[in-house]
Parts: sequence; C-alpha cells; structure tokens
Amino acid sequence: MEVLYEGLGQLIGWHDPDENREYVLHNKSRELKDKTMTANQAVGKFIKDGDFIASGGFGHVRVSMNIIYEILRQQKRNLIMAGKTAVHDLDILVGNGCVDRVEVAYSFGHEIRGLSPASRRMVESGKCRVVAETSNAGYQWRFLAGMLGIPFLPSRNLMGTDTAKYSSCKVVKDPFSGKLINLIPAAYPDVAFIHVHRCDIYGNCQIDGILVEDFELARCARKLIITTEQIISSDVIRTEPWKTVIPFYFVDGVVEQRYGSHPCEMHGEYFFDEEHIAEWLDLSKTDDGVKKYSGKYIYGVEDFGEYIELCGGEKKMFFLKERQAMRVSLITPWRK
Amino acid sequence: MEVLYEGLGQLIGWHDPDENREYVLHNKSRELKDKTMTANQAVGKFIKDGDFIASGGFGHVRVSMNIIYEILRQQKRNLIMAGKTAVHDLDILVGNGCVDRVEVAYSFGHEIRGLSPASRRMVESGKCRVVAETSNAGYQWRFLAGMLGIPFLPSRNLMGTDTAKYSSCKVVKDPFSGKLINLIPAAYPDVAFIHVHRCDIYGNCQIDGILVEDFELARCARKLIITTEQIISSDVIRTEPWKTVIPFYFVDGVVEQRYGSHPCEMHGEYFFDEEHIAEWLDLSKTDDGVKKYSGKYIYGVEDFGEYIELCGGEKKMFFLKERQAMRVSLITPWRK
Amino acid sequence: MSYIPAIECNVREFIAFTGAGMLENGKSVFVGTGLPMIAGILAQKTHAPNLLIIFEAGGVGPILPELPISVGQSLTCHRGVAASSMHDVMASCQAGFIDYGFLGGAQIDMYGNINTTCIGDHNLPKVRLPGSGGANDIASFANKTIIIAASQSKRTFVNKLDFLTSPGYLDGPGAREKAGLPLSTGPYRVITQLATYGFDENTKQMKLISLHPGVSLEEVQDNCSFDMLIPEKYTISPEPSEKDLHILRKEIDPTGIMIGK
Amino acid sequence: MSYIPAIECNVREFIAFTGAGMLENGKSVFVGTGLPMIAGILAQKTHAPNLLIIFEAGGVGPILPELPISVGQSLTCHRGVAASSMHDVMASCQAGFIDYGFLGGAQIDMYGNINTTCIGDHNLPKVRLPGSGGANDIASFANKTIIIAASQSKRTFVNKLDFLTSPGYLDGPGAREKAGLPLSTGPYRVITQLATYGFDENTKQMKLISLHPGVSLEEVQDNCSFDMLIPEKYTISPEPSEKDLHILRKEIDPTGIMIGK
Repeated sequence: MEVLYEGLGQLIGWHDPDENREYVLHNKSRELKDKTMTANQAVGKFIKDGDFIASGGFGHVRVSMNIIYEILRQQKRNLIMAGKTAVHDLDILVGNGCVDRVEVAYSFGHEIRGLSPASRRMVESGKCRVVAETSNAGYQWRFLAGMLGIPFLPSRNLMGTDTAKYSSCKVVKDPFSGKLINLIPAAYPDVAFIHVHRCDIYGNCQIDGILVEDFELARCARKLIITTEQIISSDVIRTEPWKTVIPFYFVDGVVEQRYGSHPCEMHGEYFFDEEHIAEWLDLSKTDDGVKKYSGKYIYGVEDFGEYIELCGGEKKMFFLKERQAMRVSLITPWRK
Repeated sequence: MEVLYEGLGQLIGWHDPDENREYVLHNKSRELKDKTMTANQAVGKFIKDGDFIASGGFGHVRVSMNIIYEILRQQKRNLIMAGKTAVHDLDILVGNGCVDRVEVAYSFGHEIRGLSPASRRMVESGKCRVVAETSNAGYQWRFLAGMLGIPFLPSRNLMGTDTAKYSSCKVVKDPFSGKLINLIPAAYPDVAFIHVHRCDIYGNCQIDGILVEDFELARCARKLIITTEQIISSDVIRTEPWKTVIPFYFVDGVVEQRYGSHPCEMHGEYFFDEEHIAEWLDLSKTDDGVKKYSGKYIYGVEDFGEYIELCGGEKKMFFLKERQAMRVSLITPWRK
Repeated sequence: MSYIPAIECNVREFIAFTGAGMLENGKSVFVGTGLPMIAGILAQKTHAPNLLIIFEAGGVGPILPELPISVGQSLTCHRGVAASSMHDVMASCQAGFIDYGFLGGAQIDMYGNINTTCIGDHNLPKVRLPGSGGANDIASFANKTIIIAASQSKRTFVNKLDFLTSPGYLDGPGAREKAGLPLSTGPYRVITQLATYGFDENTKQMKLISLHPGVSLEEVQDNCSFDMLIPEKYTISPEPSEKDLHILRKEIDPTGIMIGK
Repeated sequence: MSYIPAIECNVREFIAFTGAGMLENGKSVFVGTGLPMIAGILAQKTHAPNLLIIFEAGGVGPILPELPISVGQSLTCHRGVAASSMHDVMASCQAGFIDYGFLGGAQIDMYGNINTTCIGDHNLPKVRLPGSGGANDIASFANKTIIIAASQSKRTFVNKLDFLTSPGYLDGPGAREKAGLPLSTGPYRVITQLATYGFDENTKQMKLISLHPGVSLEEVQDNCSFDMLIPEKYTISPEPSEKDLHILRKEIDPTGIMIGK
C-alpha cells in the first residue's frame, strides 16, 4: 500500500484497532449499572490534563455546555480539542487556556455571529496551536472509522489542497478504480460529552431532531459522558427501543442537568441565548474581558445550576423556550 | 497500493464511484413527485433480465414479497441476487428459474425451518451458480461503501478463509497500522425493493423496529422500489421528520400493498405465515411440487391481492396479527 | 455600493437574488447560513418551488417559518422530509446527490480555489479564520459550486492564496481529476458585489459573465489581482423585481438579520 | 444419545445448559436462533442476569416473552434497550464490544475452523449449505467464540474442511494474526453431544476439557477424524439441575420448538 501523499498534520486520537479493542475489552462495561453522577464527578473522574476531547452536537446546537463549564472550573490544562464545528465550547476553553491544541474542521468562529476574538487571539499569539486541519465530513469520517473499528475510511475529499497538506490523511491508489483515494484515519477521542434530551440511569439515550455526528462519536469515544435534560425510567426506554440513539454500553457517566446546553440551542426545548453569547463575544475582545467573564460565570459559581441562575434563571429559560417555539421574536444583540 | 491477496469471486454490482455519480446525476430525481404505481408497473419498468437485485429486510422479516411474486409472474430471467440472509425470496426466485446467480452471505436455507430444497437443487445441479461468497457484515459493508460513494470499505473479517478466496475482496497492508486489512468493494444493486410500514406518495419512508441494512441499501441501490403497507400524507411525514429512514430522493417507485411482506413478518403488524412457508418447503422437495406451487400462487393469480386471498385472506391475516401480538400460540407445521 | 440598480436594493439583496437565479427547479442544494440560505429560499418562492434544500448537519427539505441562523439549528428540519445526520448527508454528497453548493471565502484565486483558513503563515497566522467547515466537502463533491464573495477587491481576489482550503480548479485543467477529486465537479459561478463570473471551459480560469448594473469593466479589473478573463460577449446581470425584493424583505428576512435593512 | 445424565434430559438441553454456563454476567453475547439463544436466556435466568444479548440484525438487549425463531424477528428488540441496525451492531462487533459469539457448522477441524458453505466442490457442490451468514463475522470479531456441534462424528470432525467458511485458528499458532484478523480472538470452546473441548494454548489444537456424563474417551476418539488432544486432567461436564431444566422447559421453550420434547 504505497502512500503517494501524506499530510503533515499531527495524527490525533488514532489507535491501532487491536489496541483499541484491548481498551474496549477492559474498560467499556457491558453491564447495566447506575452511572449517574454530578458534572463535577464526571469531569474529575474522566477528564485528565492532556486529553483529546470532543463535544457532541454541532456549533451552538445541543452542546454539553455544563461539562464545558465544569472543565473550566476544574482548570484542566493542555487539552486537545476536536474542532468539529466547535464554536462557543471551543472558544471559551481556548480563551481560558484549557485547550492549547486543536484539530480544526471549523473553529475560532461563532458562525453568523462573527469570529471568536478570544480563541483567535490565542492562536495568533501562538498560545494555542492548530495541530491538524480537516473538514466537517473529514471529522465525521474519522469518527465513523473509529466506530467501525477500522484504521481508516476512504474518502474523495480534501485532496489537492492545503487542508490535506496539514491533515493527517494519506493518499493512495485505489486498487479497484485505479484512481487516487484519500485515507482518513480513525479517531478515538479520549473523552466525549454529549447532551441528550433524555436517558435512563444506565445511559440509554434518546435525542430529538438531527443527530449530527453523535451516533458515531458516541461509539468511538474511549470515555463517554452523557449529560441529559432529564433522566427517565428504563421502562420508557424499553417501550420504544427504536428511539435509543446511544445504548448504555457506550456510556461511562450520566449527568442530569436541566438546561445543560445553555447558551446553546436544544431541539424542541430552548433557543440560543443570544444575549449571553453576545456578552461573551463583547467581553472576550480583551484578556481582561475574558477574566471578567470567567470570574463571573465560571469561578463565581459552584455549579451549572448557579450559572443558570446568574444567566437569568427560569425567567430567562422561559423566554428561550418561547423563542424556540417562535412565539417571541429573534434578538441579535451581537449585531454591529 | 499493492494487493497482497485477491478473492476469485466475481465482482458484482461494483461501479467506479465517478461512473455511479454520473448515473445519480442523470437518473436519480431530486424532485418531489408522485411515484405511486402498481407492482406490475414497477417490476415492468425497473427490473430487466440480467439485473443484480437486492431485497430489503432480513431473512423472513420485512421482505417485499409482493415484488418477488411479481418478478416471478413476469418471468424475469438471469437475475443475480444479493444473498444477504435471503431466504424465502431467494428460494422461490432460484427455484423458479428467475435468479441464476447469487452472491452468498446466507442463502439456500430457511433459518431454523431447515434448508431450501428447491434452490439447493438448482445449485447442486449447476442451474444456479454461486458467483461470490461473503458474510452478512461483508454485504452490509458493500452497501455502506456504496452509500458513501467510495470504492471500498476496509474491514478486518473474511481474511484467512475460503470465504475470502471466493469473495471479491482485496487484502492490502494498512499504511496506518502496518497490518493487513481487507478491502470490501462497494455494491450498487441495479434494483432494490424495500417494504416499509408507511410512506408518502413521494417515497418518504418510515420503518418500525430494526432497520437491518435498509438505511444503507436504500442509499446505494441504482433503482429503488418502495412497497408500503400504507401510503400516508406528506403532512404526517413532515410532522416527525426524524422518523424518515429513507427520504424521497433515493426512491424511484412507490407501491402500496397491504400485507405486502406475506408470508414474511412485519414488525407490529403480522407474523410469519408458517403454514404457507411449510407448504412451500414441502412442495419444493420436487420439481413437480415447485410447478404446483407456482401454478397456484404465482401464475394462478392476477396480483398480490389475489394471492393473499388464496392464502386465506383477511381471516388468515387476522390470525397472523393475533400471532404477532402473541395472543395465539406459535405453530410450526414445517417441523418434522 | 458600486452598482446602480434600477430598483433600489442593497448588495446582499442583489447577491441573494443572483444566487437564487442559478438554482434549478427539481435539483438539490447544500446551503450554509446567511446568503446561501436566503438564495435557496428565494429560488423556492419564485422559479424553483421544487428545490431540495439540505443542511450539512442533517436537516433535509424543511419548510422554514423563519430564517435559521445556524446550519445545525432545529429549524433546519422544521417540517422537513427528514431529520437525519451528517453521516447521511455527507455520504449523499460524496455519492453525487447534491447538485449545488455555496461557498464563501476570505481569498479566492483565478481557478476558484478558496481560503477560509488563515491569512499569513499557517503555524503563526496573522489572522486565523475558521477553516474548512463543510466547504472543502462541498467544493469536492457538489456537482456545481457557487462562490459568493461580497467584497471583491485586490486583497480578496488574489494571485496566490495564503492557504488553499477548498478546491476550485487547483492549478488548472485536469488538476482536480489528477488530485483524485470526483469528476464533473468544481466551481460554477462566482458572485461578487460587482459582477457574476464563470470559468473558461478550456483554461478553467475565472471569466466575466455579467456586470452588475452600473458597474464598469475597469471596476472589475481594479478589484482583482489576477487577470480576469473578459470575453467579447458579456451581459448585464439581471436585476430583482419588486416582487423578488418584497419576498426577500417581507417573507424571508423581515428582521433584516442577513440582508440588512 | 451417548451420555447418561443423572437427571433425564436430552442432548439439546444438555448443550444449551453447557453453553449457558460459559457466559459471564456483565458481558455481551451475539446469538443466533436456536440453541445459542436458549443458552443466552438460560444464563440470564440463572447466574448471569446482566448478560447483554445482541442480535446481528439490530435487536439489542431485549426482554423476551417467548423464543424468537429468527434473528431478525420483531421479538429480538421486544422491550430492548435499542432497535438498531446491522451497521450499528456489526461495527460494535468489529470494534470489540462483543465478548461471546456462538457458531455451528457442518464440518469442524482441529483448529476450530468451520464449514457452513458446501460439501464437495464449491463450483458444483454435493451439498450446498447456506454459507457464512454472520458466522465469519462472529468468528473474526468476538472475543471468545463458542462452537456448538450437536452431532460429533468422523464425518463432522474432519481433518480437512471441504470449505473454510469461518476462521478458527486457521493452520495453527499465529495464523490468525498473520492473516490480519483482530488479536485476542478465536474459538474458545466446542460443545458436542459427547464432550466439551477447548484449544491448547500453544498448539491451538482442540483439546478435551470434560466428558459429558457417561461418555467414554473412546467414544470421543471414535467420533473424530483428527487426533483430539487428551490432557492428563479432564473432568466430567457439570449437569443441569432440575431447576435448570424446569427453566428450559417451562419458561424458555415451553413448546419444545428448539430443545424438543
């Protein structure tokens, strides 16, 4: 298998499939057992400095922000993050010095809301390094290969570009078509955290709306923390097993956290908190502003519940629910 | 990409990904349009002699038997069939001389009910040829590669066996791990037919229960005939878009056929018709018996509705519904 | 604004209208947030009611009661035909089911290659941009890619990209095929505040198709670092009707979040 | 029947009981229809209540009100933790999430290789069998594979398979690894009507573990074409209790469809 072209990017989170099987054999329990814990316990137990971490959801949608804020509170360091359309999560983690390396599909931006002053500053000053580039499909396929337990997935994108040059891919000649084909390496994040609508105490999870990459990410992550709007009985799960997107044997910890994705959106539940995002985007223009934000929303509170209170509590959440139901108008305080 | 080992099996249904994109560009419509037709029209329009065909479902479960019987009625010839745990469908198609080549994962058997006298006889007398061997996962991955539009999917099975020797796989050295890896070629069946619980006139489909391989098969088939227990309004589809397993742009024809999977099982609807299967298994022990069965159930009726009447009509279907709901006991008339 | 439309409208409205006009009825389009989404919806509401809109995160064929502000937002599957996954839609994209894709970029070169990754050196960039996102995927897989560049200038239409994020025609004819990218793909149109461009069939270089009303050839050339091909025949870009603008302003983006007031 | 159990039971009951005994609590098992399924359920109802049962077509962790007769049947996800797809479960299997798998076969050799494809020549077989099904996948991926062969004889325990469908230890130590199969996998036990076998750690050849009650060493050797390794120490296979048989007959298979009457 002659490699005709090889990306210079760092190969992050790849393991030999046999080595990963060995990990799965000894570390992923197939036993139905109560996995409930607090975010504080989950982050303390599962995330260590230097880990390669990945968020579920997409952009500002269904991200497990309660875990992100706990990582910040516990001041984890030297984390590598999957920049798989990672926006607010990545921005505050990089901006606050927890994440210092990123493999980028989409990062350092808040989509339509503009670029991320804080994390861009870190990259442009060399405090955070981009160790590899890829694309959204590229990341998706890293996870898909991981889930399948194979070393790589063939693909027909990235080739011919600097994105490939800075990626961890290898280009070979496909023996079936005789054409070039890109081999995207599997990814097995050390820890992933996925926010879901509901699950039972064992971690059998239901998600409403689009799944984005969470089906695959849940199955390839070495450790998986599920955070959930609500814990429901296993009986309900078993009544409609076709709704289970992530079964319990992929799950290591279950954290119940109402509004756990704030300020991100949750399908059918609550809208983006544009005021909060705007506050961050404004404050994060300076290092002092970042400190001010952290002092208030991260270190100034004990847990995510207190943070929600600080953001406006039930009154704010009621507004965000109304917004999600399109009963009140969109506000865009980050607009210039 | 040096090929270290190559199966001798015939490469069925593979296309260069670019050639298949060209097919998709010109033949798969992205237009929402009424695709309803009769089974007679669908088979007449989409299936031609010599085609490579594949059934949805699995074994005797959720197979589009109304299309199978129509293929028999229209006496299609020289078909190649995906033996992806294909049982009753494959058995009667081979037994009646419509299918003369099979790529086998599981074929020529009726699972617990025993081997298939008719199709085995055809193979053992050289009238039907096994052109390649694979496994269930092997077939699944042929479809997955096809859906992904890539020439092959890497896998870690089949290697070292005669199954690999008679397969269409190629073994190479993985440039990431340095170990051997099997490359399973993509499959794009000429025609697939999948029976679903409900869909709209455009072909947006809902399936209850396990999906088996139908998510992937629907997406890689060149032509896709959907048969459905019931056509529902598009409005219902759009109320719960997360239930759509197959969206309309993969679908070429929609056939409404209540009980369309008989004598196979339909999740939540009706049980296997063990009496009918037993009748076939008994008759198919001889060539004369096969002719007797065909004369009665295939050529003796105009369409699948008449066939259902012949099988016992609503009274039989009521019994099979009761059986499915476990309100009456299992009968196993095929037991010796 | 450099052009003088017959009916008063802003650049973003003009671009959305121009993009919409390129989309065919009965075809599929992969859209990102902002102008591409608006172009798609405008096409649906005018000449292409049967245009299939797909979002990279999994939303398929929604009926949009308001404008989504993110490609992953719940709205992207609101009354959709499917609420699926990136696995599903990116696979379909690679398999050839996506006819049109939209891209934007900080820099673009004469072959339609795009930079959305960084300005300056990759290792210590002067400006770090978000990276590919789904852009490389769209540029690799969509049958026809439409590039929107609302601020054409010598700084954005460059001779050499600081970083080639998403493939146009790379370094010219045959280069995409040689690199291994799917056949019959590549940039189709470029829409800026000044004009609409295509690509020369033989050289794969960017070529003027039409000037927006009131824009001069000099403006096009003055706002481009490379040699823009100017054919003998070019036209003036069609303008939106009052009805188009009414749909844009009243139905699609009444708060003006994307197209401005 | 060749053995004389203390409590009257038939061969299939004995095999199901023996298979159940090999399954550990808190582990996962991939089961096919018939005896493997019965073994899995019996284990759940006795020493391994927390055994995760997975079916190759997508059913995961069901609570079974009656015995399924097919691995794709609706019942396989009845009150399950998930009703998924072959994509999902086969991926999990390849990734190492399946601890135990069961296989049967028409022929088996000393290395635990199995034939379920054909007797005679592949191109024009004397007997055509169904082929691999999921067997090659289980044999390749499960951490421990248990082979059930209810009719051990010189005809079924052969020196050379007519067709090697699913991999045991292939041609001996190191062969699986050399072929590219996942490490730390392979056949674990073989259960027949006569005895239970394992595989020698060094030679990977089949080796007696225990004789079923009343079976002699001669019977084992007379019903085997290859040289069965007989260690100095072997035991007598444990027998089902009345309670085990009661569960098998009254709770699991009351109609006797799988275990017979």
